[in-house]
Amino acid sequence: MQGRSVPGATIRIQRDPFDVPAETARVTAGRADIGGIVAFTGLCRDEGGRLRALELEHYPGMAEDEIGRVAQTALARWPLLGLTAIHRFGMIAPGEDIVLVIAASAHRRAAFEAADFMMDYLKTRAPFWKREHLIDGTTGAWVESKAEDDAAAARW
Amino acid sequence: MQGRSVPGATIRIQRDPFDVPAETARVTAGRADIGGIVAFTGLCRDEGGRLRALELEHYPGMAEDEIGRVAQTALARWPLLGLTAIHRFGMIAPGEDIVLVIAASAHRRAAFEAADFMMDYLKTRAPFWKREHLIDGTTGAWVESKAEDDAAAARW
Amino acid sequence: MTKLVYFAWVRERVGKPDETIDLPDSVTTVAALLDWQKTRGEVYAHAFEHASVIRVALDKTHAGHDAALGDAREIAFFPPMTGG
Amino acid sequence: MTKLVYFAWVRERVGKPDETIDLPDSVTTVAALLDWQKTRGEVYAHAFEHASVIRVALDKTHAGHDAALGDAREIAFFPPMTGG
Repeated sequence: MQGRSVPGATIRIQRDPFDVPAETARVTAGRADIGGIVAFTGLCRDEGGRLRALELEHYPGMAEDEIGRVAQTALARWPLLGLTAIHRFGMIAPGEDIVLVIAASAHRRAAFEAADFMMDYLKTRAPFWKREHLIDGTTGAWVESKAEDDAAAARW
Repeated sequence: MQGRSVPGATIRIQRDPFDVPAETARVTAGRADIGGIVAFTGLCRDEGGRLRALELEHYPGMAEDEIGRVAQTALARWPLLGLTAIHRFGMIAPGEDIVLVIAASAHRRAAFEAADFMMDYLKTRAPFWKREHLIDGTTGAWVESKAEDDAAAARW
Repeated sequence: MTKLVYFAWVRERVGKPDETIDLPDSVTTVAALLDWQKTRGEVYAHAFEHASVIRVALDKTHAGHDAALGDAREIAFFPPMTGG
Repeated sequence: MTKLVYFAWVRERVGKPDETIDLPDSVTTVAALLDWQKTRGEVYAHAFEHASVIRVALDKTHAGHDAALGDAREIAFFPPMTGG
């Protein structure tokens, strides 16, 4: 597990699964000024039963730095009371979690927008690459980036 | 605890706290076609230490019906693989949860939009009314509805 | 007989959560019902003073002030909602 | 000496995760570096064939193809990201 220090945010890149309730509790612990929390969890789909696992390659160091930069942008843009981004790497089985973003604020709008923004920017800027490993034993191609992800990030 | 039957959704109005991890697990159990889950939790703020509790009055029967109607609209509009809305009533202390919306889909955009939509519509259409009970022992006025909530709902 | 139910400050001003009454035949719309409530004495005149902000539900379904009452058996009166 | 690092299909085509080399003095921009990589033999010619889609990071920060290399010590080459 590697960490990066961004004041007001928790950023981690890790091989192991994460614990959503524990991460949520870390955001809310000891405070009563939060009015809304949005937690986004991205999961590995089985692609209609074709997929055995997703392999997630990442660029150590830059992954933390880049997610930290995105988090700093979110913290500057919305009045957040908590922000967490955790991204896994390695082999991930269908049904398992891949990525977690938690955003907390006094009001729901900021929490929704910040979590949505974080995911759009994670998708297009964090140095992670996915490859499919199939049930039939073959290794699929690297997943291609989607124009819709670029379009989503361009909304902000 | 009261329930309402909307196929594809879990709707509950209850006095007791809810269990976010258990509700999330109920959505994901036994399936591997979900790519993204958005969980929104609305909490009771202490309003800078002024607040002892929020009192939430509701219209039994209509609350379930109205949230069910909003859920049916969301299910028709986005390709959801899971949708949960739980709203508490009664006396709620600062830091406690008030409302939970979970939306799951193959892709994150539908999950974000459906959860955001559900909250905007819950706020403006579900028959709940809040009153503040203050630390100094007085009962505050009924909370007034906000124009920004109507504006948020009008986005959809 | 029609059941009228009240919530939040409407309930507090009326002084009871519900009542069952016969509506006059002339009261056939939500707007007419709100006007009629004002005529039922001081308490009701006060409760329904700002009728334009009061929301109404017919048999647990939101209804505009221009809606016909139809054969609604339960009519609810309440302020704009503040849940969530 | 500059460390070049490769990820995903760029890494697979180049055949190694990284290498440390001396860049020619004439290579001062990302675009020039991508062009130069193509001249380093068949393997590199294939890996950098579609250079326009390859993303570059200078010392772990995204850089456009028009960026100057400056005194970057680690230069990374990779396809568009597909995390999240």
